[in-house]
Amino acid sequence: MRVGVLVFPGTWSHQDFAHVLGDVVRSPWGFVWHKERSVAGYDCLILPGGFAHGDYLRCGAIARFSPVMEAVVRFAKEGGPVIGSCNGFQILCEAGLLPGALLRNTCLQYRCQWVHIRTENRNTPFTRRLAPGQLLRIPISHGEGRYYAAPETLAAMRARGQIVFRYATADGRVTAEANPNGSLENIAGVSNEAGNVVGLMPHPERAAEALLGSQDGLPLFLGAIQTVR
Amino acid sequence: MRESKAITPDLIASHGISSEEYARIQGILGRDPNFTELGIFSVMWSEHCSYKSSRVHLKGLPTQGPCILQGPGENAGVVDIGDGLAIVFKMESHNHPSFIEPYQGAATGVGGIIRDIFTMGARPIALLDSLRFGPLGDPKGRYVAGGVVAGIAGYGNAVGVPTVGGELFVSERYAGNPLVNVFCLGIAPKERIWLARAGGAGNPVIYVGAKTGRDGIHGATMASEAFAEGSEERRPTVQVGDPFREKLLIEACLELMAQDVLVGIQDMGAAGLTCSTCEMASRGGVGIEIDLAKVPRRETGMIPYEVMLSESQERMLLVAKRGREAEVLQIFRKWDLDAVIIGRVTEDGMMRVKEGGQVVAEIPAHPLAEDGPVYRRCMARPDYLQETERADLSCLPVPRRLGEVLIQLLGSPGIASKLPVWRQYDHMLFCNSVVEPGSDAAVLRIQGTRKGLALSADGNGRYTYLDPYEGGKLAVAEAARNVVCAGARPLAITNCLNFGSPERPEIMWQFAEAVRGMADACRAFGTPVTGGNVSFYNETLGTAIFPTPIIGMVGLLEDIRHAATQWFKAEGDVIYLFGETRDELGGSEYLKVIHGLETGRPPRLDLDRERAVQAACLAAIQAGIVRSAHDAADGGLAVALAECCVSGPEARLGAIVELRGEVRPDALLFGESASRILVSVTPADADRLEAVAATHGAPCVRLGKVGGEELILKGRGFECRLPLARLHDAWATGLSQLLE
Amino acid sequence: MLEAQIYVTLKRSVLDPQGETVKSGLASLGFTGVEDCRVGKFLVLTLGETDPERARGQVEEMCRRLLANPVIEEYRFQLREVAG
Amino acid sequence: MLEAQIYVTLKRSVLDPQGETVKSGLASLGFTGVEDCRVGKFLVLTLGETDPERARGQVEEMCRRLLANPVIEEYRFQLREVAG
Ligand SMILES: Nc1ncnc2c1ncn2[C@@H]1O[C@H](COP(=O)(O)OP(=O)(O)O)[C@@H](O)[C@H]1O
Ligand SMILES: [Mg+2]
Repeated sequence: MRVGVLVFPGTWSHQDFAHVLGDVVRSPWGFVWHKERSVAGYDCLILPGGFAHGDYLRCGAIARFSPVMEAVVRFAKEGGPVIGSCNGFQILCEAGLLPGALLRNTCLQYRCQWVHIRTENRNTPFTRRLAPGQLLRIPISHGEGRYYAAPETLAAMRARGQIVFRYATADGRVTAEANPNGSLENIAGVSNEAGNVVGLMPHPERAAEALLGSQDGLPLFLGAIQTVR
Repeated sequence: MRESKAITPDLIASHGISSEEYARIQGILGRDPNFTELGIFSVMWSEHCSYKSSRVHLKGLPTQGPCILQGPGENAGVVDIGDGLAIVFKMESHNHPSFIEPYQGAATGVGGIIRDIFTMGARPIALLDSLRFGPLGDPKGRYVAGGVVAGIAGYGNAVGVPTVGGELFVSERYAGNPLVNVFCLGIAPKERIWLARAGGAGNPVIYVGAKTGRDGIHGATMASEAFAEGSEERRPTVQVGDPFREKLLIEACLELMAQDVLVGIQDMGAAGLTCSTCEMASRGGVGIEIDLAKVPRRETGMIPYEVMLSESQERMLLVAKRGREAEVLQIFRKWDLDAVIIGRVTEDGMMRVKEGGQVVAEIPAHPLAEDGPVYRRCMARPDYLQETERADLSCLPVPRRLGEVLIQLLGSPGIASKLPVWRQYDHMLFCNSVVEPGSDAAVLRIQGTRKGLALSADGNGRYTYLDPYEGGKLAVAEAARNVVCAGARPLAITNCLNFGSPERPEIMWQFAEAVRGMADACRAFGTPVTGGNVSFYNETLGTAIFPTPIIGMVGLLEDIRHAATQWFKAEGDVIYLFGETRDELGGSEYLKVIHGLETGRPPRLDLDRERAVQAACLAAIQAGIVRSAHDAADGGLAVALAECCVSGPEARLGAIVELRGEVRPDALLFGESASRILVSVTPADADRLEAVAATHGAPCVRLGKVGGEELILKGRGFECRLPLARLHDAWATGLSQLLE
Repeated sequence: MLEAQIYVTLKRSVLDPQGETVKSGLASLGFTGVEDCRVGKFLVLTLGETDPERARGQVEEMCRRLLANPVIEEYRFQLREVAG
Repeated sequence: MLEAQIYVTLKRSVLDPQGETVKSGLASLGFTGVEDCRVGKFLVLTLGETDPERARGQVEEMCRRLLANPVIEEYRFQLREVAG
């Protein structure tokens, strides 16, 4: 089981994922440079946070055309587990691997803070280790995390269980004040129809050690590793 | 208007060059300079680059210490932290550009200081921002503050260096001249520190990064002038930052430095190509010859003068080993960065600039970089001190409703929660932030070790205005105290010295006194100065800012598990105060906010007492008995206690406290006597804490207990009861109301 | 040479908080007569292509593939001749 | 009713990192014929004012005071009649 961590120019969370994979969950991993054309040898792919290509024009818009993305799309279509966090989520949406788009936070400012998210779907490789409705305390760090999808799309996603996480209060209620960025229906994370591709705005790698205040992100890593084994 | 521009007295004067300086230039060249050369001298000998007014005073700062690997003189200081690792840090100001264009000025300030750090081979892992604005009730103040904060966020977040702390203070005295000081720290293997020096005749000189445009021409000279009416006209010089390209530069340069192909490297900051070329040559004792025709350009028709003086951002100059050019260029190609060989190292010590075949400037590098003018400027004690020192504060009425005073202080922008600022900054990247913003100091763990670093930026311009020597001392003491409260031993400092015009004797006196105070405090705490930055001419229409030295302090935790935070942890814990409260209201936030006065003498600092208090606090933390530690500074004890109650990220906890002492109630509650730390311990550890205090000779009194839904403050003749919700509201909304 | 001026705007159905903020900013400056405000992007491309028909096709494709995201945005553009 | 279409662009001499990056993004998609790319803002205001002369004056002032940053940006606008 080997995890590939993608690196685009302007990506910055790849080192943190590498740290958690290598030093915390002790799983083999490797960086995949965006100019590569193959992801052979990897069993799971992570698209980390950052500002790929400066997030110029739109977040993820230019990165989705990186050479490696064709291989990522193929890997995903074949059912390989793929997770995008923050900028990685934005790239997956732009690439059409996930529905919807991420827009500028309603407050028009960047937000770096701890939030709670509620698990809405355990039927993905990344969330299988979570309990139904489990609350995770986890950081966000983004300026453009307002999830949007057209009403028809959203209805279909709801029906198929593609909504994976919602922002919630510390006691698990999905309310307007628990929503840090104005996402529709408090959506913090979604999956594709097959469930093997997941994107979320929060940073699970920042919630993987007690020293840093939370280990709630760990099950996402462990779930993926377990799936592939 | 090619190079032929005649060198007239007017042209010389418009470059800010005095007639003595011009004579010196003629002496160095043995002839008159041409236009390009005049421009080169003017930026290198500007106050900003040459430190011509400050140098004689900075000599008094202690710069040596057992762990110092590199003191002032390079792009940043380097300190050994054991385990084969070194930290590299520095602070820079970007005050003038931030006034002209707040967003871009602050953004490029962040970019500039980050380059100083990775230039030395260190990966930048943390930023701190120290900000001073005019009143935020005023639209202009709000515009500047909002823009600066957004600019720091915009650049820092995108480039991927977390902003883990900082400070913000508001006063009329900064309305026409905000301060934006940014600190950056990086980490590197101790054996792989790179210096900014050229060497080896024949080695290639390589230009890397963004293309050169006309941005920021005369930025360095601008930073060396006070704002006059009409300086808004200087706007074409505004530089725009590109954090994306900077991120590529960081990665490419660090990748390059891991190979064995480099000789030296320097960022192009103030005075761009000029400064990097002559400084690298001068430090290496060699010459450099470059051809401007090869410099990548963004704009057409640029003359050599413009290319040499441009301050376009995100550019680096490096000297590689001969024969290894291909490897260097290959790495930059991987990162899609422009990299071009623009010249060679020579033996003759000359900075020779060509355009195509023609020499357009030829100046001995060493005298240009090192033999600039040095001034021992006139100094005079300012007259206002006569009045402020004699101010009789004892006749001020003591407010009847002291609880309301506390609420008002908590909501004042200098004291209120800075969350509305720092939640806009990524402060967690790299998974090191053990203590996030909002406590006395940020604490980062050092991966691969058990250690941690504590970082704090501090300085009080009002104190320094009322007594520059004490202000300098107090800034260092407070920074050290903050780091100690986080559980770290203070290691070393960097600093930014923000003052008015050095051509005014009163300002120069303030400067000299503040530096003397800093030096004495640094010696007392064993924290040498590893570098810094001087920003003069912070005035608008003849009104100077408060003289404002800002200290960036770095402390080391041997064991990251000892990291401490300022807020109370549990009901029933016992609250102690290290240190003593005296009848000191001068220069306090209370005096300003409640009485509208900025006068008196700032609190006296006894360095021995400060050391004892810090030693006791640190020993207690390291013994594992401290549940919270918070330094009592702006707003005094009452504010510090309120912060202990409501500043925690989770539950709020009340307290009941009894304050004894002979001083008047407002001084007891809101006076800012130095060398005080509030700690809380479990009842079982109370005796041990007292014993630790006694061992270190630190005064230590028991004030009360944590618990309840209120903060209750009792003393002779007063009792205030404040519900936690009220305290929290005042404190949490004080700044957000103004910034949104 | 040809210049393409491209306008990318959020679809009507997508909330535009920036537009709202600009509108209230204008109101607080006393411009109370602004009934609606939307903020979009304006791109200017200078093209090597000199044939307007081919240029039009290229710009159309650039918009579709990169410059606008059809989930949230609409675009329109015009070409004009500029001095080389 | 009147609609103001406002174009805010960076001054020519000011670096446009976004434009540069979009240009190289287009190039890597195969659109190599793009010689320059600048990215600006496009604002659409619906005005209550019905008199074109007065509207023009107001928009001019809005641009100067809020919509464009005179330090680094330029603006231009046009008015058109729209159905209320
Ligand atoms: N306030 C200060 N305290 C200590 N050293 C200082 C101070 N100001 C400047 N220096 C040092 O003087 C040296 C000259 O700075 P230099 O590198 O020429 O300027 P810059 O700050 O623009 O990089 C630097 O090493 C800097 O750290
Ligand atoms: Mg420097």
